[in-house]
Amino acid sequence: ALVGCGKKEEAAAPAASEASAAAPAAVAASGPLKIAFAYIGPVGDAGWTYAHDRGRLEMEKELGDKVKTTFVEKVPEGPEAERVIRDLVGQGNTLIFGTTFGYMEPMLKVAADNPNVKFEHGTGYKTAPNMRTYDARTYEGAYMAGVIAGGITKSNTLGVVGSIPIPEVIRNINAFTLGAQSVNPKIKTKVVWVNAWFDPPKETEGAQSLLNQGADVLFQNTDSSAVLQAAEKAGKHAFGWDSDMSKFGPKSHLASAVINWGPYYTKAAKDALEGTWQTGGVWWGVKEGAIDLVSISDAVPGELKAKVETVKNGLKDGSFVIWKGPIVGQDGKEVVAKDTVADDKFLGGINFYVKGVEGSVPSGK
Amino acid sequence: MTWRLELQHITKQYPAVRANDDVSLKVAPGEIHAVLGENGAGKSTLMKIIFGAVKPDAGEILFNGERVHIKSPQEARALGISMVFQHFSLFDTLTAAENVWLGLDKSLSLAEVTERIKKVSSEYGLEVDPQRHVHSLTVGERQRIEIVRALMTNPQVLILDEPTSVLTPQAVEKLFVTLRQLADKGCSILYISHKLDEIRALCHRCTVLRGGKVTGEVDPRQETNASLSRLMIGAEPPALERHTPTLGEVALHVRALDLPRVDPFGVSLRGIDLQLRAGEIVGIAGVSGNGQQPFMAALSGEDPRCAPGCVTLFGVDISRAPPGVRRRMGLHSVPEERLGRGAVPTMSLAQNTLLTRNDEVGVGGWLRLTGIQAMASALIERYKVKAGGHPALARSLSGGNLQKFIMGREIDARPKVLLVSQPTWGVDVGAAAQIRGELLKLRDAGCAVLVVSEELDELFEICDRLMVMAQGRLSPSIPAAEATIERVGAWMSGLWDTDAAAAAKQGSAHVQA
Amino acid sequence: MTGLTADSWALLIAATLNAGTVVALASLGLLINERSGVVNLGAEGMMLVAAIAGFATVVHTGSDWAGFAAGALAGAGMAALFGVLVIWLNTNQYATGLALSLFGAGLSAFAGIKYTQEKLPERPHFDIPVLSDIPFVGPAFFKHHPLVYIAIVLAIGMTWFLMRSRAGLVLRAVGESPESAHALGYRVRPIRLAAVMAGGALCGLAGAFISLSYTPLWVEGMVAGKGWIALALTTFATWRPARVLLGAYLFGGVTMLQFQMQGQGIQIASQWLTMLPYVATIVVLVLISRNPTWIRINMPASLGKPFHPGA
Amino acid sequence: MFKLEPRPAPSKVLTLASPLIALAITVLVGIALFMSLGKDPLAGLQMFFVEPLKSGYALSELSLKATPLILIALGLSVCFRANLWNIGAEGQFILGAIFAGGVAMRATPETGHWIFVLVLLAGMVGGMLWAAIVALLRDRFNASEILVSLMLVYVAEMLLSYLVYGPWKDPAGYNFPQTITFLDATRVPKLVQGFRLNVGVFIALVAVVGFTIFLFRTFAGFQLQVGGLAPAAARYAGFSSRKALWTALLLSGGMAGLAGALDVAGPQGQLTPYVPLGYGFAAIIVAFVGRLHPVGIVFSAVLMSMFYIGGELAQSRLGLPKALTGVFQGLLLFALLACDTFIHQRLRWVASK
Ligand SMILES: Nc1ncnc2c1ncn2[C@@H]1O[C@H](COP(=O)(O)OP(=O)(O)OP(=O)(O)O)[C@@H](O)[C@H]1O
Ligand SMILES: Nc1ncnc2c1ncn2[C@@H]1O[C@H](COP(=O)(O)OP(=O)(O)OP(=O)(O)O)[C@@H](O)[C@H]1O
Ligand SMILES: [Mg+2]
Ligand SMILES: [Mg+2]
Repeated sequence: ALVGCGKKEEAAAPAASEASAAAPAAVAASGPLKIAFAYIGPVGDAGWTYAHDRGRLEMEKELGDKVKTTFVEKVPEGPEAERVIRDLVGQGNTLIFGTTFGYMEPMLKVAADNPNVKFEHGTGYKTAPNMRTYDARTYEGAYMAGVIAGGITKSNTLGVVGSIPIPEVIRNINAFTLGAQSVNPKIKTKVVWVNAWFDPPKETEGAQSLLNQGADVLFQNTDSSAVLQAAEKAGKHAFGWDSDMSKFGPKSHLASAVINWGPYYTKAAKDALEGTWQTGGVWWGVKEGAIDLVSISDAVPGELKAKVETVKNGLKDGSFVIWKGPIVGQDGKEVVAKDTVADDKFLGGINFYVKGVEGSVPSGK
Repeated sequence: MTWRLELQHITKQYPAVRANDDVSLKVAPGEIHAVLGENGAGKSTLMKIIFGAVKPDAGEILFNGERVHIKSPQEARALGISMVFQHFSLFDTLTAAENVWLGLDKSLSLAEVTERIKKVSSEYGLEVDPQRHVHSLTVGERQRIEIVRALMTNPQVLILDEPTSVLTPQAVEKLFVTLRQLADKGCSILYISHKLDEIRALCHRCTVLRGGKVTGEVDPRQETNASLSRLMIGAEPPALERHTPTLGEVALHVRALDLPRVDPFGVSLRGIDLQLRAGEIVGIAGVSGNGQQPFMAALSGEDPRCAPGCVTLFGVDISRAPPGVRRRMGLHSVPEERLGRGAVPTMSLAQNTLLTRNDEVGVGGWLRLTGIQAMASALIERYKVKAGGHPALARSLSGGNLQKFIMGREIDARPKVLLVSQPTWGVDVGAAAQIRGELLKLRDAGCAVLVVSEELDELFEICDRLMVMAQGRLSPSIPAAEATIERVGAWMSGLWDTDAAAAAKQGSAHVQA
Repeated sequence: MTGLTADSWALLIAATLNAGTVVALASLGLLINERSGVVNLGAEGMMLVAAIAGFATVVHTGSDWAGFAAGALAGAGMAALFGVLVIWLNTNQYATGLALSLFGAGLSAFAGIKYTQEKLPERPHFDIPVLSDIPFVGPAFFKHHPLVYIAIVLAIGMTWFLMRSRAGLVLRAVGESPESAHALGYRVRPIRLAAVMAGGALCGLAGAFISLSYTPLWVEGMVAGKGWIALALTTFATWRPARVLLGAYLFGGVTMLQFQMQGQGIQIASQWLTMLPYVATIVVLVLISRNPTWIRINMPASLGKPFHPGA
Repeated sequence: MFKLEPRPAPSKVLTLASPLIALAITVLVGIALFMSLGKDPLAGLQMFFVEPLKSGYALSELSLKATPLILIALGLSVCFRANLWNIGAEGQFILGAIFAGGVAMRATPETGHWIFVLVLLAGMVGGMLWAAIVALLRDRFNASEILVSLMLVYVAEMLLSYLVYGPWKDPAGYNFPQTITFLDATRVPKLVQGFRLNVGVFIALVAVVGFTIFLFRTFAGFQLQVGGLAPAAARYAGFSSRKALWTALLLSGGMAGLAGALDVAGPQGQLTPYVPLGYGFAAIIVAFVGRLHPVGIVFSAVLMSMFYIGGELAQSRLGLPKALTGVFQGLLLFALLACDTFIHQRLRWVASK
């Protein structure tokens, strides 16, 4: 019977159940679309959450009074998130973004109980009829940063301060290394893990340790600007991550690999407003304008800049693929065969270092 | 004549008691002036007021005829008033010289202080090694530091608050020589004590306090113990009833007990032998801090580290048994600290019975509250404890009443052996007599009683046999009838080996009797 | 460690000194405060409040020294709050210290909301001329923030103060037996307050050092347990300043060592390595505490106990 | 000059009034804070004191939040009464979660629902084990329980992290740090359809009764408290301080472990690095605000949960910063400690001379 209601009109809420189908329509008619964001960190972390909040503001700017947004920051992952998200539903929000992996299970539960509300979960992999996932191809930024790092390093040793050894971060370390090797095959990458997304003193200590061990260009997959500042203090180089951090390291900053969530958030809100929202998973990159390398320092030679530009353009038009074979793992075995392109599923479960990265992936074994 | 020190109408109210009530007192230059009074009469409070450590609510102090407001001990010292405290004000981990330095003004350097200590101590024959750490010194040595510290300021008034309670009779004599020497030089001395003989021997004048009020000012040399006692407590102490003991079997037997100290500042016990028989009271005399505490702890089971076979109770080895086991076998004890050890200050009297009595503890440790309360109420009534019933907190009782309660709690358990430390410390004369009476009754009922006390008079009064503890060793025993102050006093400094042969023979003969 | 060049060693030493300084400063503060007989479990809270106070001050004034002064003041202020409760109202020292930790964490997060995005203005580098150019020794020992040296001077000064000066003797006396000190006419409570506030000021310096030099930014909770380590250090050091310094560098060394091991690609899960400093702390604590006599002789005898003056 | 002097007997009125006065002070400071932030203080207070009680759902959430706080605080109250400063309940909570998770992961689709009891027991064992380390080091080596228990929190966090990133990682989880989602049989039964509230709240209430009896009606409870109030009296009476040490630490470790188990087998449903939520630390405040009394703890746990939930609501609805929650909790504890002073003492005006 539902299907009979007419796909076109009802497409506004493809997963809406019979009981509440009218409610969101009424809301949509009477006032702006209420959208809520649950953030893991403080909006002022200068990294991950800050970037999301920028995306939210951009969406607000794009769509004006058609939307009304709120956010809750520092929502702990796990069961606490469930209560917060339920409360956001209770406040009448009909589109809810959860910006960290740890909200996956709680959001699934709330989604199951509120079929008329749409959920967007960042970085996860489970979906529901009214919950889809979105993510950014951060590794593309990492690769471009790697290109610069490879050209700048004098010691041929790069250092990465890793947060938590999940596939996304390991992928970024690999992409960074591959990017560097594309201009300088002798590159080695050292990695230290701080086992936290956000722990500036530890990030500093990790960065310091990498510098001590001879790394002269640092890269991080953590959320603060501590690594950049450590490099600044030591007179070495580093990158910004997630958002433009150039102001934190006037001398050391080489470039910032940023995520621009604005376009996706705007699109998602438009989908909901126009009734074209559908479940699924999106993974946006340079091509869609979600990833960029910005504020490239004047210290970077012109030819490197040009090289980065080529990569960026290639990613944009699809002529350049990062994960194209042959890619060799640490042990020298080919992990991606010559001329094949790794698919997203492969990328999603990546759990090895490419050749050139030192140490082993913390696997707990 | 100008009085060296004159107190006019001093009053000090504490929340629960009026410690000093309109006290006036005059001290002439070069006079040794006694302040006599029983425990809690307000002597220490009055002295602390003179020394600036406590502020009076009302009253005036005149020093050499001039009105003074002494706001702190520093000011008192600057005026020329020094004090030796009843409870020492020394710091264990500092050296003697540092301790002295802290009690003086800033003008001298530590090196100068060290020099002067040597000078003063040789001048008065008070040996003090300035470099020794206080925790390694005996109680007597510690007191010498206190006195040297007081003398270093060349005081015009020297206050000594119960200085002799920690000294052997011989050391008391030596102290008196020093004090007379000082007085001859013109220093006025305020001498606090409740020991009548001492005051009559030493002092020129005596002010007697009772319940914070002055009850008389006399020349002690003209008085008798009985007349002073009347002033002090309003009556002569009641005489005790004594029966000849009927000795029973050996209750507690200690053989060659050695016990190394736990506390680095404590005393180790060496080679202790003791036999305690049913139906007798044995007293242990000695200056406190000579091992009495660890010894009692070893007997009561608080310190269960004795080598097996050292301590037997009715022939059963209890060397390592905890207090609960010993109590079940009939061995009870009363510690010297009542508040905090014998009783938990912030618990009710009813709860406090549970420390040593589990008559009302049911299966699985279930507490029968009504039974416990009834027990406490019964104790309060039977032993005439002044308290607000069983819910009263132990903290709210006066020292004597708490002591009566604790003694009652243990006596009520019908012990076969009772260990008591300082049974009448800080207890008024009436209550003290009651407690001593109870101990005698217990003995007559066939209980073996061991009493540790610093008060020789008390031991002479109630004990059948006496022993002395010194430097962690225990002397042989002598019948109380044969004990003299001189002999016990000599033993208190550990000198029993010299007349060992005779005394040991007598002691063992008595035991066999 | 294999494969480390002399330069790397120099840098490792430098990083160790730097990491050790944070805990050393705080721990020296707590030592003063414990020598007076008061134990303050609120170091973490004091350091956090000082970290934001110092950070905000530098953002507005641009002066590092104003920042450190503000940090020290904030630490002393928090300590004064604790001191009044504990010394005059005789509240339980442990509970009050914990409350201070929790309150400090909340207060600093609240006060710091506006500063999470801030960046500190450019400030001078501190290299000791000539000495810092000596190979190896220069980068290892002479390129530090002045506070790194101040911590060392402080430890030496404090040893002198406690063991040789009269004021230090009074402080120790108050911690040993407040009753006796009171009887001799020393004003135990003001002395204790002063010690507690001095401790707070040093914890404050340590907190400001974190947000101004060690990790020059502000984020909430950035002290990340260093206050607790500092507390543990006072016990390790049996309340001796020089040993505090040694312990602090040891801790700093272990912290850096675990990253060094990771960077070397040692095949141990990083979590085990991250645990290392904490496990090391427990092990040392056990070794030190094993001998009760040792603790008894060195520990301020009245530590943690309330004092009621009789008058 | 005002002087504090001891009261002859503790004030009965203040014993009851002191928490209320402390709360009033906290609320007053709160109002001032709201106003300084330009928010309507009434709306602010409503978020903290009305919204969390408004509906069945809200009450369910409130009790869910209060349950672990009550359980942990009960255990801690015994420790604190015995004068043992276990401030590492957070670590014991984590170990409880790990042990519970370890058992839950072994369930197969055929396993009966009884296994959830085993899961909870395993949690208690885990918490006890972690607390036993503290007890052992204190007992054998005299190591400060404050520092050891605290350091063990960090160790526990890393242990959990190691497990969920390593050996216990969900093989189908794209390498994300999480275990498999536990089967339904292992989960704590819920009480009301649609609400997250589960039988944990009953367990907590039973525990409250149990602890009340233990503390005030059993000899073991009495002995333990004597040890805390007057160690010398406990030695004199022959109450073993070692027994008290082990009992108190094992009890509090067990309770924290149980809370951890209830959390993973309840709302969490799997192990993730996000298991530690700070309950172990918050429970310290709960225990003190509840005056170390089981019934008081229930009230203070509810109050503390109101602060937590109210803090979230104030953030999402009024845009107030979340840091306020921490400020309020710290303030409440300070105010209470200060107010409690006046139960045993009173202020008297003394004319200074
Ligand atoms: N700080 C205080 N607070 C309250 N009451 C006190 C204080 N100090 C002493 N008292 C009380 O004041 C009274 C007098 O005490 P004080 O110490 O002066 O007696 P004393 O004559 O020296 O007794 P003792 O012979 O036992 O030394 C006692 O009842 C005592 O309990
Ligand atoms: N330091 C103190 N602080 C508070 N109250 C005290 C203090 N000392 C004594 N008190 C209270 O003062 C009252 C009298 O106590 P105190 O020990 O002086 O009695 P006392 O007059 O010596 O009687 P007793 O002869 O029975 O010992 C008691 O209620 C006691 O609780
Ligand atoms: Mg008395
Ligand atoms: Mg006295």
